[in-house]
Amino acid sequence: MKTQIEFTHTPIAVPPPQFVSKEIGAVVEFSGLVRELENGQKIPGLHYEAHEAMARKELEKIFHELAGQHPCEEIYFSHRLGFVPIGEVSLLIRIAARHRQAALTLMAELIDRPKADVPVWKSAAVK
Amino acid sequence: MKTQIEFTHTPIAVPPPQFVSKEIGAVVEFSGLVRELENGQKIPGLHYEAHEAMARKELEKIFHELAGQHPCEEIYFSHRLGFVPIGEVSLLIRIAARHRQAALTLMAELIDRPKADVPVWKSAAVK
Amino acid sequence: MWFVYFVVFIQTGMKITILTFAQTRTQLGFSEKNLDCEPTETPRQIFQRIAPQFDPGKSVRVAVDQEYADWDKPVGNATELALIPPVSGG
Amino acid sequence: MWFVYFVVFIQTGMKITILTFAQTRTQLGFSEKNLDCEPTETPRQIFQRIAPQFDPGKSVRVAVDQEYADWDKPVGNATELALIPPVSGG
Repeated sequence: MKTQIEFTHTPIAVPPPQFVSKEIGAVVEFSGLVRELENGQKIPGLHYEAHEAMARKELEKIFHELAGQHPCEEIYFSHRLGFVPIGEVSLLIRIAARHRQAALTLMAELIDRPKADVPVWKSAAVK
Repeated sequence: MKTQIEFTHTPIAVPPPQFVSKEIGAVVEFSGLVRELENGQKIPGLHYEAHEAMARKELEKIFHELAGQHPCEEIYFSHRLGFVPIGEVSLLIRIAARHRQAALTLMAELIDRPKADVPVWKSAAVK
Repeated sequence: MWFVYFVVFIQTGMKITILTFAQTRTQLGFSEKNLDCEPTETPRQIFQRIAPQFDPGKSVRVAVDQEYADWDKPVGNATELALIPPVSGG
Repeated sequence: MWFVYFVVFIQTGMKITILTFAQTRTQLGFSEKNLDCEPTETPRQIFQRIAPQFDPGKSVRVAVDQEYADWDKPVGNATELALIPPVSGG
């Protein structure tokens, strides 16, 4: 399994898929966007910060643990840091797998998991 | 909810998202790719055909039924027809929703559902 | 008396389009055909008439005007009849 | 006797980097600080020493060299100590 983790202070640009195998049958991409309302309040955007080195370690652990149950070929993970305006992508995850079910289940579990152990924080931003 | 359904004989080009709302918090995109091995046999690609008008009707029914349970703002569905070579996308679905869970669950159910009622057929292709 | 003839007149001479897909296209040898039929005919009767050798079995469904339908219910004023073998899209 | 002094010498004078994030950065007033410490000191003792007013409570975890660690286990040869308040990424 190939994994790639990025933290970036500029808008997330999705790299074109460069798949390692002719046996990839499914690609699932998730984008989390900043919404205008946070807890009912209008905000200009969100501010993200991370303990990057530690976040990478924790993400790698999670990727390998979950991929043990739902085999996949490639995980690309990109998280934006700093100020992210409304409508822009704060988190992008792309999973390539042989089988659809593995790709979708892995994505669903990945979306829930990082919240607990990966040191990334958001706060309502005043631009 | 905005829905868009396309059947195309040329490679699927993903249209850039044009979201109707500032409240979209999640976009999930699924691509189904043609794999080199079909039932253990090397193939040059797959051939797809559809009863397009009926497939559109059935898809609309499914979209509205599932979106009743998992509210979403936008579903884009594109299915390629004719010969699709290995490594190319035969099916692309994009769902935009306010909430991550709704987007992911809707996608998972959508990936399973079309197989039963939507008149689209594939066969191993001799190019 | 003239009234009865009139009713018969408007209910006959119907045209219906037959569509076939995947293995049913191979089995029937055509993908589309226009056909005269009666509103009282059922999909099963129509296919027995035009392709006596074809047996839909339990797996081939029929769609009347793009809705899944009963093999044994008269087609009425339908304009399209499609054979839907087990699907396998995506 | 010289041996004992030698051991004491190599185990003291350690430098450790303290990192804080989110609300703990606000509470402690710095995001990064280099500090002398003893290998026998625990994270709790170190923070009591440099920020007596700071109470991690039950929700703030500590990471020693980028791994979640025990507040009451000596830091040993660690070079980094990070305060990890409840995360909220994505």
